[in-house]
Amino acid sequence: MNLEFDEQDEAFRSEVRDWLATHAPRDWSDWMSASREQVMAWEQTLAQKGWLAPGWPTEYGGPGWTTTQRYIWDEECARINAPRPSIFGHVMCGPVIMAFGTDQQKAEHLPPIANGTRIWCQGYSEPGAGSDLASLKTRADRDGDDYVVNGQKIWTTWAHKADWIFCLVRTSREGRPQEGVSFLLIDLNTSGIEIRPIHTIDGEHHLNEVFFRDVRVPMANRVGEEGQGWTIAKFLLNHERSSVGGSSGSKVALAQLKGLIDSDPALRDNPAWGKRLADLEIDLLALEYTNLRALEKARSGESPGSMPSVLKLQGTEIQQALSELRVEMGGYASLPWKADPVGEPAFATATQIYNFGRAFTIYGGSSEVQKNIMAKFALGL
Amino acid sequence: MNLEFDEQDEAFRSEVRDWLATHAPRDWSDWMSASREQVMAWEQTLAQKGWLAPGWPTEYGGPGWTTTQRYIWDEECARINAPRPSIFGHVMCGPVIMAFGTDQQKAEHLPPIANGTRIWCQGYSEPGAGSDLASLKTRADRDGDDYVVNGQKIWTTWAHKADWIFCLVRTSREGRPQEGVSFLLIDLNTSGIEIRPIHTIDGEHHLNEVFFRDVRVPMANRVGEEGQGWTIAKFLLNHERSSVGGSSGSKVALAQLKGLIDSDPALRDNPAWGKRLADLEIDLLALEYTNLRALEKARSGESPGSMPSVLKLQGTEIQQALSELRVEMGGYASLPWKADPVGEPAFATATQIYNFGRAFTIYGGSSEVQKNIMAKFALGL
Amino acid sequence: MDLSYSEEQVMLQDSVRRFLGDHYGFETCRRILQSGPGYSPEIWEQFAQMQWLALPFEENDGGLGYGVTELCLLMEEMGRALCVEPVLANVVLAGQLLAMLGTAEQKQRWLTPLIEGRQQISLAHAELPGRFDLAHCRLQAERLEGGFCLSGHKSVVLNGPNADGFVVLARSGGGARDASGLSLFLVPADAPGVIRRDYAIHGGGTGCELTLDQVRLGADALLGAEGGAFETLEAVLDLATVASCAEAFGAMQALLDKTLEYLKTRKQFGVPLASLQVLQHRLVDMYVDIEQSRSMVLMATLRLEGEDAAERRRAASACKAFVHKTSKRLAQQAVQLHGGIGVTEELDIGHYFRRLTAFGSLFGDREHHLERYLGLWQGRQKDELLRQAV
Amino acid sequence: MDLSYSEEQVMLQDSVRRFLGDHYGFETCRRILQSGPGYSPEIWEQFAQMQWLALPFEENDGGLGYGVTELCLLMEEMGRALCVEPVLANVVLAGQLLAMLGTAEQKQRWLTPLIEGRQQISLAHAELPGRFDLAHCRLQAERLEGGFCLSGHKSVVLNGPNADGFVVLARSGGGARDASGLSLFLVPADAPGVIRRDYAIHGGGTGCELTLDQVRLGADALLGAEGGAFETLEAVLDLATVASCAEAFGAMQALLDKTLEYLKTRKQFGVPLASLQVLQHRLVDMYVDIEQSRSMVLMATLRLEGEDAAERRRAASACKAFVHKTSKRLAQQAVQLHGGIGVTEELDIGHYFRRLTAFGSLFGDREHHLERYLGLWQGRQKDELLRQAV
Repeated sequence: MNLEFDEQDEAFRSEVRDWLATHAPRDWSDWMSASREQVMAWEQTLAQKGWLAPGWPTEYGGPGWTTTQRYIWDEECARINAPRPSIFGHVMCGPVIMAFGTDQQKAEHLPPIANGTRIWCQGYSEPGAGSDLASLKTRADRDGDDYVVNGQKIWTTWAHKADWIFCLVRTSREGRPQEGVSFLLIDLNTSGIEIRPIHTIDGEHHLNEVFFRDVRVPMANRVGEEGQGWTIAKFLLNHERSSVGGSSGSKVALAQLKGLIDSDPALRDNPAWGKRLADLEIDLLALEYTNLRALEKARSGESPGSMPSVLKLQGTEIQQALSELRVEMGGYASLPWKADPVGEPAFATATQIYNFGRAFTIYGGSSEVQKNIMAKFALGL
Repeated sequence: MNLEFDEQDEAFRSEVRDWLATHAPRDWSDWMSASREQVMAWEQTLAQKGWLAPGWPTEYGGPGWTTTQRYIWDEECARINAPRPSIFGHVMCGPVIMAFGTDQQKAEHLPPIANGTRIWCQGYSEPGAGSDLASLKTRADRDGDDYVVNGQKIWTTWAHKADWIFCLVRTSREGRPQEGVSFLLIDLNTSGIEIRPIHTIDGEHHLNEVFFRDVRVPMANRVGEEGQGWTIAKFLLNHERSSVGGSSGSKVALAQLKGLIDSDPALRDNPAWGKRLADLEIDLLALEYTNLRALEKARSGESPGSMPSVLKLQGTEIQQALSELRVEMGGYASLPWKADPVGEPAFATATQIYNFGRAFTIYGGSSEVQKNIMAKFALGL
Repeated sequence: MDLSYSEEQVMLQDSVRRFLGDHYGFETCRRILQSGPGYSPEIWEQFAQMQWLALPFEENDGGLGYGVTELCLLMEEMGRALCVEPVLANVVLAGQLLAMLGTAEQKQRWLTPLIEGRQQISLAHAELPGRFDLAHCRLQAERLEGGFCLSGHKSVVLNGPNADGFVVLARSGGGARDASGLSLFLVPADAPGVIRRDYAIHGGGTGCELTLDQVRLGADALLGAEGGAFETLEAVLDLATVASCAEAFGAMQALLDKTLEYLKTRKQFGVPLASLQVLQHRLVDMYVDIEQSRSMVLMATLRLEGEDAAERRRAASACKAFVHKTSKRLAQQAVQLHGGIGVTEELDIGHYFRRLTAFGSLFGDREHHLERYLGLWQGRQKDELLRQAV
Repeated sequence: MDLSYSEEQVMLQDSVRRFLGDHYGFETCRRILQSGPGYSPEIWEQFAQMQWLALPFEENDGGLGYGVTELCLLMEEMGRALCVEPVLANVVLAGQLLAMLGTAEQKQRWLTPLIEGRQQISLAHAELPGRFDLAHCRLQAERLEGGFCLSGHKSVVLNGPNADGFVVLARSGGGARDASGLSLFLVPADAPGVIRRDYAIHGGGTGCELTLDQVRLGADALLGAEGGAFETLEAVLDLATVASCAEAFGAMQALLDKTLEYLKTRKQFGVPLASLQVLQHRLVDMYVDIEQSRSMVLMATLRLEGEDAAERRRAASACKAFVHKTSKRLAQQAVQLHGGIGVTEELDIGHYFRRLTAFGSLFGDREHHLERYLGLWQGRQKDELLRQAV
């Protein structure tokens, strides 16, 4: 057991650092608020280097990195606040297709993800269903070689900027509710799809409702068997949780807040601010090592157990605590709403970040659901 | 609405202050750890003045104080850390007998409580029943004019120093579990009663197990109707909660910790200690006003609603937080166990206070039970 | 000692609640928020007609002569209804300073129209580098022949965009953080050299950055004694702090009511969410926070009715430190318990959340007030020292 | 980078766990606690025979040459078994100082018998007014012809009652809080002028107050360079901090296991307590705290294997600040979930609770380490300044 980086690792770090210095965008850092054009340009730049999908094996266009190399990559991105690519393609849909897809699906969908030429979004939640995925109502009825899809998805991040959506749909009403669920890939240009914006309490448009009215989807776009959707969803939730809990965004926020404390005498002279931040840095350090332990397990082929839930739960709590701290550090400077900065620019968006951050413990399986899952699977209750 | 004390109130305050200055014991302050002799002597002193049972009406030997006078009394006792009398007689058993007892029971039992000549204890909990009073197993079977009592009580505070015990017993196994419960007064000198000590994690003996083997109790010692025990228990729990949550012990602890911070440069120079304590003082201030609101309701004959639960829940949390702070303020001085003080004497018993304080959120209806009660009665869930 | 409301107080609260219930639904509120001025001139006129703007002023000044209790009851109901009308800025901040320090002429010119709802005034006191320290002021007042010249900058002037005039805190002597040497001036919004940058405030209402570029004022612009503004300013901000806590407390009650209602009706995994023990205990935590906050606001209200300045300071800071803590966790919990719908613009929950977030930073946050409270304990409060020195 | 244990490490942990499982039940522990010395000489001998006392020492010194990882695995298992044997006092505190600073003769005289379990040594460094500040020391060392004379007082010397000798921190120069001018001395327990007041330590083990009344020592009593003790002392206390965190982590795991087991079997209101959602989520909170604490101890262990002193300080303080927080709330929760039985002497739960409470204050509490961590950030750490000055 050791924490040393060998010579090769250090060489890799230099390469990453140099490359990021010349290639990473400077004018934006968060794909959620960026434009489609910005995100695609950056993803294609990453793709040309072969670094768009750090977790992918080389056969599908991934870099085939070791655990250590992925760790270094994360560190270097966080260091300069380089934007991360959107997660729906390479973190979520891609691995599902690798694990459950047909050769044809792999051929059709993996290259555009690896190239950064196709943007995906995720159609899971439905109105009134919250974290209860098994109760979903969107129907896909067979008609010849197609499914005919009717229903509604909600909280669909980036649907208005995406090309394709992967969906859980109900293909049968028999058996236990989970058993009748299938996993479909749907081109958002298909007729019968309507996308309506949802404005969130940060005053922005990240989320959407997606309506399906008699949307025809070829059966060839179903991933896995009919009724296997629930299994795929669980596989995918684990992927999502690990990445949602990822600590690099929090590291960036932390470094920024540290700088603000150091530069503002009113904050620096009251050690309470520094201690709150130090406390969060320590929490984040624990999370980072939990993340490394999970990566280690993945590398050695072990099941990650309940670690994805731990990462999701703690990672989102740290994100929220950091955003709360940012608002409070701002004081009066946090009060103006969507205005030119009053004082430090970092405080101008503090309340927006804090507001939208409330969603982190709700989506992707709420904190309560994560605890239910851990009670069952980690503690056998 | 106002907070002013009028002239009469101020005169009363002077009287209380003067009297306490000459009469309150200086060598002990907590009845729980005091000897039977110390407690009885103090209670009799209070009784001679007519101040033993602040909440009692004059007809039974109480002082008949106004809400304001009770508030002043509490303040003055807390100010000099005067010991409070034990609660089982005048706070718990007395009011039950006043509300539900026969004239004969009132004549027999109220004077010794008002005089401070008889010490009571409470027989509620049973092994394995925790906060679930309805599941109690101690039986009282009729036999002529007597009940024959068999069973076991546990966590009985001060049974080893008391004269009488009031008990919940099962007089019937029919109907709902609550319906078969009655309320009995039992002389601890009756044959068949055995008291065994329970040592708690403060290393002390406050609690006991009480065993009943064929103990004959006259039916005349039953308070209320047969089967009315549950109603009486609820009446009494409200009384207990208000008094358990009482803030005067916490006020004393707070003043002591404040003094320690002021006098120790290592604690004074780090504002984190002062802020933790100030925060608790503010919490206590809120509790005090909740208590005043409850007294106000009682005075005007309104039901206290869920206030007793709020007081119990918050009051015990503040007590625990103060004891935790005491341990941590002590640092190395808190480590020696039951030894002569190392440094400030206030830290020599810090861990004992902290340890036993864990029981506060468990007994008298645990915090979880209080929350269940509030969910039901305050929120209608 | 008496902790119950008088009949008149209960009636006042009922009438405010009834009026806002009838005229101030969430849709109204959203419409007003999206309107230009960020408040409703019609509603404001009705407030004036019902004499709510006159509540805490003396009868001599055209007020109703009510106390802190009545003011806080009004604020509590405004919080409950998510009402954004600028009562705090006008009636409490600028209004109280005028009432306490104004000459007959100044009151005639500024306070009477304020009470009658014909004119609005904002207090401009904060500068960012001082954070919440009231004594921190760099905006300079220079004495000129026959008057003063003011130059400098103020941040986050509440309701500034709607103000016809400003009460401006300026330094006429001493160093940047001295409590002495502070003066207040009445500055018409249209005076030459007054420059505003307007914006909306998070959670409702408006604010502005105010730059005074050599603004020349007559001698009659001085409000109160030259160099002696600190104590009155502090008293008024303590009042504003407690009044805003009462408002927050009203919003907290609305959030619990709405969350309770939502969880009782909303089903997931086949059962009403309100039947899940974990969520029940969360609701109980909210309930306990509300009961305790009620006690705290009551305490502060009563202490502010009294004359003792040290008690007033302790009470205001205790109240804010406490209610900031409880309101923050209650608002977070309300959103969490609502799930996805709780973070959308279309539901009122998110708007209450924003209001309570903004409340946290107004007039000093929990950290500031805990520090001040501790300072009062330890006798280190700046103005105490000042007073000893005087 | 490699985060998995070697086969040898896994075997070591297994063997310790097996031995303690067989020989160190709760009843044994209680009996030992009530015995005179507060530890078991028989068990101690077995520890020595299994060479556990030799683990972290170099082979030259008669040790096994293992690292921090193996030491922490031993401590973790001791924590899990509630074991009170004085490993921390002997092997870590005094032992490491001897190993790092001792001359061949000093090691021969003091370290070899320690490793072989024939002799015990305690570190006496703390004085109450300094709280957890390692540089605070008033106990004076005066140079005499051919040696030194020590006078002063030390508090809470761990395992002092069983010590055959003490490593005593003394001031040979500088002011009471200077990091320079500190020296370490080897003082036989039976030297004239050595006065002990013995007591038990909360949560297990023993301690004493140590007064040195003009204790005269030869020149060979000086351990390390005169005036230069601080850096080594700090390094050893960082190690002891992390080792005690590993011990606490073992105890935390035992508490969760036992609480889980108890709630699964115990019924109330007709259902197993473990079926109540509120209690399930509390257990999950404990589980999460354990997973995160495992990561934190792992982090600190690995960083202490390295050579970088700044990294070591940050890692040790982060680890203690974190594990103090998690262990405290986990222990409180475990008692609460057990109900009444959790606060009795007869159950092990209360004893784990006490152990973890004592752990909190050992070598600096959360507040101290958070402060130190922040200081390291801001480059204000005393010894950093010292080093710059040198």
